[in-house]
Amino acid sequence: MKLVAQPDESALAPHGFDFCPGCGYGSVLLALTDVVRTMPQQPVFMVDIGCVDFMTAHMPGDVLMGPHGRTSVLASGYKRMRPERLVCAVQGDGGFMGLGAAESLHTAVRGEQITIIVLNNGVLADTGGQLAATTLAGKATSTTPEGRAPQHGPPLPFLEMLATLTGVAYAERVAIDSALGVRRVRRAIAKAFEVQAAGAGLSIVEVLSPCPTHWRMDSVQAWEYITESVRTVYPTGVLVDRTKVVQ
Amino acid sequence: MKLVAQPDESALAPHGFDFCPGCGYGSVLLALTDVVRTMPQQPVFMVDIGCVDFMTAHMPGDVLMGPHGRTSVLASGYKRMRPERLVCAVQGDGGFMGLGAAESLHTAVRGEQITIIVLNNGVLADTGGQLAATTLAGKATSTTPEGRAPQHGPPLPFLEMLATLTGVAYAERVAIDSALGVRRVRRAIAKAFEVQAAGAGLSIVEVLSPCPTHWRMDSVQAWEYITESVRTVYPTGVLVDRTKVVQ
Amino acid sequence: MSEVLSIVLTGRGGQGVKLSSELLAWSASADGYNPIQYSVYGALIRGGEIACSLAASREDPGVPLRSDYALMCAMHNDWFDRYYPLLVPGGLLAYDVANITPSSLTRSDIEHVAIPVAEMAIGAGDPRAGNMVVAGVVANVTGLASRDALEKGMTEVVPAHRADRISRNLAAVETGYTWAERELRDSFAAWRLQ
Amino acid sequence: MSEVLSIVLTGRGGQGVKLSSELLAWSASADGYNPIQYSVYGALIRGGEIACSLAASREDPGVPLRSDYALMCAMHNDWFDRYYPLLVPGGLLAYDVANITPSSLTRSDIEHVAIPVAEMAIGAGDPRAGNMVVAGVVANVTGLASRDALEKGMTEVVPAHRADRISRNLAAVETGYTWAERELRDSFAAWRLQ
Amino acid sequence: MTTVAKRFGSGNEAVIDAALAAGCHFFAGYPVTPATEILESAAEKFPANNRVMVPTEGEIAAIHMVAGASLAGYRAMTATAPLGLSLMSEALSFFSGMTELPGVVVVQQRWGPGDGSLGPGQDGYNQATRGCGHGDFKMIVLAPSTVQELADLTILAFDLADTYGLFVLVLGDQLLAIASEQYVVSEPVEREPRDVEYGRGNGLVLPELVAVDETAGDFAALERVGRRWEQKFAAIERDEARSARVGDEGAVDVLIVAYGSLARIAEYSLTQLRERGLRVAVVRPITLWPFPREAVRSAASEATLVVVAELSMGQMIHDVAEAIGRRPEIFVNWLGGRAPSTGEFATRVLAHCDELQLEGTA
Amino acid sequence: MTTVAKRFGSGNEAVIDAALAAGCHFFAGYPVTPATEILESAAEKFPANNRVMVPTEGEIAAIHMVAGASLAGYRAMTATAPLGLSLMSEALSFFSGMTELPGVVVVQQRWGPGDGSLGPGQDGYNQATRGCGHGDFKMIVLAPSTVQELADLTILAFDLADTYGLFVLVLGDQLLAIASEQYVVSEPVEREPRDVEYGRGNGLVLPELVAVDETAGDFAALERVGRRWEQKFAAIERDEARSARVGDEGAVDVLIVAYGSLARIAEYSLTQLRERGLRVAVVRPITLWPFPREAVRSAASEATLVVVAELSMGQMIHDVAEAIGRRPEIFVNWLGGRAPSTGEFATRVLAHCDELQLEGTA
Amino acid sequence: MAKTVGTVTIAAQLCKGCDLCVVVCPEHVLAMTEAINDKGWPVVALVAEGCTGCTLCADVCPDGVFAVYREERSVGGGRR
Amino acid sequence: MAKTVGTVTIAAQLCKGCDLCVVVCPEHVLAMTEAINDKGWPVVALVAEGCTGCTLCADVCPDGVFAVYREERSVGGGRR
Ligand SMILES: Cc1ncc(C[n+]2csc(CCOP(=O)(O)OP(=O)(O)O)c2C)c(N)n1
Ligand SMILES: Cc1ncc(C[n+]2csc(CCOP(=O)(O)OP(=O)(O)O)c2C)c(N)n1
Ligand code: SF4
Ligand code: SF4
Ligand code: SF4
Ligand code: SF4
Ligand code: SF4
Ligand code: SF4
Ligand SMILES: [Mg+2]
Ligand SMILES: [Mg+2]
Repeated sequence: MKLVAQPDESALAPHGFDFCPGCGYGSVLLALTDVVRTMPQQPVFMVDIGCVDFMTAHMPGDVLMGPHGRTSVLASGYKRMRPERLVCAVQGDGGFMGLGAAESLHTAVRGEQITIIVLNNGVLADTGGQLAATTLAGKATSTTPEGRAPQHGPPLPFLEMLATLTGVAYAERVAIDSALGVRRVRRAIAKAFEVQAAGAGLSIVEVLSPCPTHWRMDSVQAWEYITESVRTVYPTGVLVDRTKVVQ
Repeated sequence: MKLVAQPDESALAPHGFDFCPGCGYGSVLLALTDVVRTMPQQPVFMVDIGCVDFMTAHMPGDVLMGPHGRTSVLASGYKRMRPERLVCAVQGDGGFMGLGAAESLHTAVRGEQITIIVLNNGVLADTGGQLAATTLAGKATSTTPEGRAPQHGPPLPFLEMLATLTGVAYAERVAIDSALGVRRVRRAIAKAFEVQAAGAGLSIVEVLSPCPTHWRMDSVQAWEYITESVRTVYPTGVLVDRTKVVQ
Repeated sequence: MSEVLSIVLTGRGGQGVKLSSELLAWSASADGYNPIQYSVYGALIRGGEIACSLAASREDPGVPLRSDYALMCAMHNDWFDRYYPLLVPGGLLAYDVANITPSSLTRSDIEHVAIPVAEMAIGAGDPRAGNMVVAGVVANVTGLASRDALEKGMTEVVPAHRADRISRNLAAVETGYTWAERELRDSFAAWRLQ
Repeated sequence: MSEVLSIVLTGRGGQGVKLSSELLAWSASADGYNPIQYSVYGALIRGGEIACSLAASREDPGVPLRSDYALMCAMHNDWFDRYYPLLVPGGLLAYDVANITPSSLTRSDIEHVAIPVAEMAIGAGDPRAGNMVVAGVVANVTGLASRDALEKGMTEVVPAHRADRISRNLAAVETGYTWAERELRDSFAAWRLQ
Repeated sequence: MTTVAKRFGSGNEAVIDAALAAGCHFFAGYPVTPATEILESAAEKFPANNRVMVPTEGEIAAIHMVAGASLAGYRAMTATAPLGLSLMSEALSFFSGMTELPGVVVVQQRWGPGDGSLGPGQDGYNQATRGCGHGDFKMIVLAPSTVQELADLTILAFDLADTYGLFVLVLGDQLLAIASEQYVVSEPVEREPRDVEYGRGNGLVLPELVAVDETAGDFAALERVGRRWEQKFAAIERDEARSARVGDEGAVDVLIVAYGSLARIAEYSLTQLRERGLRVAVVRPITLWPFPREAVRSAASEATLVVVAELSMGQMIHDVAEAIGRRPEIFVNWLGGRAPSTGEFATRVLAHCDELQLEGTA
Repeated sequence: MTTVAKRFGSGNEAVIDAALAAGCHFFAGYPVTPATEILESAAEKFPANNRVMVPTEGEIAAIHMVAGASLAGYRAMTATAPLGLSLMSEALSFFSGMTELPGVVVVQQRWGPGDGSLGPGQDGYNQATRGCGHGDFKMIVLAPSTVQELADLTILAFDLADTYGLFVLVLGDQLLAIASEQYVVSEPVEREPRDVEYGRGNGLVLPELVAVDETAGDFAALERVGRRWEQKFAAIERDEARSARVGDEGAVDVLIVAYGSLARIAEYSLTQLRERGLRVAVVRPITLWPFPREAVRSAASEATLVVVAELSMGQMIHDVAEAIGRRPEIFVNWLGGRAPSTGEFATRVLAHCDELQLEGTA
Repeated sequence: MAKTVGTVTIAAQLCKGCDLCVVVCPEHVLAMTEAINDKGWPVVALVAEGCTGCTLCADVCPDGVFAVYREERSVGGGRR
Repeated sequence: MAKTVGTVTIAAQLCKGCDLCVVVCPEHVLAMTEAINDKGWPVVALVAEGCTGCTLCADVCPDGVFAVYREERSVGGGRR
């Protein structure tokens, strides 16, 4: 029989991933590896602190872990000096939209020629599931035990805001809540690197990623939560594609 | 004859303002004083660092100067403990949209019950007129001697972005480029405090303010520059008024 | 017999080792002991290695980091090697029979007892409550906590949003407690707290 | 005569005092002197007080902060009081006749010279170029910089986006230079740099 | 009268019980290991006790919110690790050093630069005692060694902050943060806001530096403010230095200087050291700034060997050296997020003593 | 061969000329008095010399961009005041301490906590030498006292950064920043990027702490990394301490220890001190970390009185005290953004000498 | 018929000579003078009759220099 | 007629028992077992015939457990 699907062994080496069961980060890593192995050059990755940093050892390319929230500017500094390389920042929602929001925003303003993959799991996961900018209204976290309430504000539509900036050449939101969703993650990441290779500006892929552990659900419920709740607040799709205008 | 217009003496005490000739900040201070003297209570002001901090001694109320860029959160902390008081952060564009963009953004996300007056003069004025997020494309500054170029990104429409957040109850942009403009500054500030008093959420007034010194123009040219150039990029008007929806 | 009883539970985070240890500490406190409890994690790993140190005494239990364990409860091969040598001579190793490689049990100066954790957990109605079985075993064998104290402790350590698990957990604790009463009556007698 | 000539220009930022001082320093450097120049501002004020210290020598000019001025050029009452006492005995105070209150001129151990700054500036075609007039006066009276050097210095200190001012500025410098040559030939002779 | 309750819990939980007992009404913070549980405990207990808890988007926002609440007259706090303290340092210089607002920051140390190791460490000593932010200012630094003391010093921190008008850092560590013990703290207390009075001009204007300097560019006036601060810090150095001594009295063979959890480990290692015939004592600084120079100096003057022990490459050792006028004879340390057991501690010290051929006098 | 040009300009301008001569290819920064002119000069000269200058939205972005450029193999720098250094401190701990990337930060000191005073000060000593950011790490700190030396040490900073894999701080001050003098710097040099090789696993993984610890939670492995760092810092302490001595040789009545611009003022005050019959010398630390302990100790051992002078409440004085094993007899300082003239300096020192009834031996 | 007449007082010490009032005055009754105030700035003056008290100068002046006075005066015979 | 037949191999040591593949498999040929792997997680197994090699399990598995194989087989006599 013909082999039709197989994960990249080097991504899984040496003992597989260290994420919780059902964590979407594994899917993102596999998607990223799949995309990169078809590319002529390996990108260099700047990985943020968070559960996301468990990706470090599995990345399909050179990696620098950076201080929490600021990997977008770190990546920009690198890219400014190495315009010939593909540079990719991988960040959690807490880092990208919270702690590092100023740096993320101005990376978009400047239209840095990099790719950012944002993992939106609705919590600060690595520290134990605290409120993040992306937590849905009403959702309980360890710092909002009664649920996200009005005084915490509603979830932040950061990608929608950034998409209004002309420095953002491409912005797409995808979701890990079905097989199709996972395929779209691959497609979106591939597209983002194409945009970068074309020098069109900043490309951002936001992935709605299940965190069964801190959502206090099983993996299947977590997928359903994305489909039924998260995606109504954070709709998936291409938010902006300025490469079309360019052509 | 009847006295029909007179600036508040206490605002000008002891020796008038220390701004450059034609600086819009004096007009903002006078407008603020005019508004406050008709109000039943004096607000407390959190003034950012910048040319804006020359306002400190002239404010119609208690003042705390705060670290550069973060006065919105400082004000929020105060207001959370003193909900009965009116609290107002006064910030330059550099502080509000650059250094402190993350804090400004999340103040808006949380819909803090304060008023923010943002002084958009298109430069980091106090330090000598460097590039700010708001500098118009092509405009020369001391850190962009050849003018703001594509690699610096275009001017940031931050207020437009914030206005999309439901925590922002009221957002208006006004301009100091005519007598009418100055009157609108007064009206907008008055409205912002009303919104705060009603507990409707965050109110923001962005003032396009001439900086003849760093724009390298005379005062009259600076007004014209606002009218002809700045306002095409930063249109004046009410960007959002969610109090209407509430009623 | 030392005045301070010092025990360690090792395993993987996903097994709920920490909850067992916290339960034991809280319950011991409720029973009038003065416990100190401290967990060491393998860095950077979800569900990674964990070791929970628990010392208790009627008086001052001393420092959180120990190297004088009278009892080690091993639920997984991970970190077994790190803590096995820290058992004092004459001490007891109680281990999950399904998870510990028998060839690792090399010391002759201590006693070894196999616990049929999975079997008891399934028997108690919750295959994932092995950690609670173990807590019951330890409570009984050490004399750290009575059934009453364990019940009180349980309401303290289970987070509010998981309160529905309390009764299932208590059933598993009870299974371990009774098993130890029956099977381990004489093991560890010298160390048992009064 | 000391080997180091030390002068101070005081006034308000808006008057362009700093530009004069920089011009003098650059020009002195171009003429082979070793100058050190340093400005003190009144904090937090636009167009506020300013004092520019300038020391020059054929050798080591010493530190930037001075208290041994042979020449003070006062363009405004602000900070007059702060620097007037720092003139060494036998030194020269040159002051803008329109801006300094005569009653302040209390010392008898120094020489005082009034400069008709505004008049000369208007005469040179630019009423706002008083600072340049003063630079011309100082250059001449101290021997710090030749006409050639002043011309070179001017292109260094005027920012590129204001290059159109160079010729007007030079006219004002020239006015001051000539005036001093004529009016102050003997003042300050003892201190003049060679 | 407030009642006193015996509790069992982690150091992180004790911090919040203590804060409530101290009448703290405001908490803002951002999670970071090993201080996160403090936030989580505040999130539960502050609202339940009618107080305000704001989970912020980062450390910078947290410390500014705390300053705002403090300006409003309320006792306010945050908690973090040295990592987060770095991000707060600019604001602390401003609010503690310049505007003299009171506030409390509990800092649970781990080890290492950057995001370092998650294990126990004492890598924040330098930062806390003298380098936290630019500028010529000091914060009082309290170093507890048990969960009970962590609670007690948290309460003291609020008092000292109010007395002197500055931020007080409670410098704990990972062991203290997550170890659970019994502790006693009184019930929550509601506290009226203090009067905030710096009035001048049109109203209150802070900071004083701006007020005095507002029109004159008057460096002499600024210097007067500096001199007042200098005196305030001198007074604190004179009056607030605290330390504790455990072990043999008087002259000893070995004097161990250590703070925090490591001091506790040192204290329990004394038995083992005494078994080798040594007279031994531990002097434990409780205030790291002001450093208890006199207590350390006088104890060292009666000791044959001085041992400094740290979970770092050597930070406090410089204060000890300055206090005793010589380099301590023995330095023992553990890095990487590793702390020793009492046995390992004693062994390491004894190895050095043997090398130096120390003869015990006990 | 590079040519050497004599220039006239401020210290801030000299920094950029020196950076170009050192082959620095990247500058990112945010303005702050008195370092702003460095940015402005970079904005002019970096693009003109085919290099990259990015004016960022703040200090945090600036230092991260610099780290990114450094990772790309290029010499990279930023400039700020202690105020801005506070905001960079978290990143410096990460990039200098943990990932060992080379980089240079020029820090022009003013005075005071918070936004303090704009006048000259030395309020960043503590921060720069030991507290800049959490964590157990050190950065080399160079302290120039003239514009020429500011240029020279900026070049040295790049070399040291590459040699040791860390950030080097050039700690200037407001006087150095804005005073104009003649200086000599060679012409701009283009430099090939260095190889960045830390390869392992799928590729380069930084930081090493993560690499070693990736699967095992192995604190012992982490400790080994810590021990390597400890050795690196010990080697720097041994090999890189620098100082200069001016004044009378050998035994002196008064030994002044000062750094930076204040040392220069002290040096010029020697004439006036000698007029009083004193034998006097200034020892000037050029590296603040590593502190030139041996040079200070040996000079002090031949001095009747040791004077420490600072534009702060006393920061370096602790290093001096540690080095000489006693508290220096005289401490003179100026606060508020005020620096003394040479005359005022001498007068202040003499007043203390008189109080201590010092008899001159010259 | 009623005519609006007005006048302004000028706090010359506060003026910075920015010219905005001069440009904005619809009656062209303000002008910059040669005089320099204590702060070193040229100052504005009311140089002609015809001020209507419209307050535009007060609105635009960033330095609070103007107080404006106004009254209605009846002028002419008033035809009915 | 051609029928697509497939199979999967399962790297049981990588499985974490999250159940996603079980739920997504259109042929219901995957099931959770009682077995626990070295990491302590229950593992999935191919428990029935009928896998079509659709790759959905491989798509959804976050831990890269599956390799999927497929081929076209002709079935039946094929009526023309
Ligand atoms: C400056 C700083 N503050 C706090 C932390 C502690 N911390 C580590 S990861 C993390 C949260 C990460 O959340 P997110 O970015 O959403 O990533 P996730 O864990 O969800 O993947 C925090 C707060 C840190 N590393 N650095
Ligand atoms: C953390 C920090 N970085 C830099 C500075 C220096 N600084 C003071 S004011 C200012 C710029 C202010 O610009 P803006 O906010 O636009 O206010 P403006 O001066 O234009 O009123 C800067 C960079 C500072 N005070 N704090
Ligand atoms: S905590 Fe959430 S995000 Fe982190 S590994 Fe587990 S499931 Fe994934
Ligand atoms: S520099 Fe610009 S903003 Fe600042 S006072 Fe002058 S005109 Fe106003
Ligand atoms: S009030 Fe009107 S008419 Fe009178 S001076 Fe002012 S602008 Fe002119
Ligand atoms: S607008 Fe005001 S400051 Fe400007 S010229 Fe007129 S009176 Fe003077
Ligand atoms: S390939 Fe398709 S049919 Fe086969 S096991 Fe996977 S999901 Fe089921
Ligand atoms: S999806 Fe993967 S990890 Fe989850 S149960 Fe299936 S095989 Fe196991
Ligand atoms: Mg997250
Ligand atoms: Mg501005």
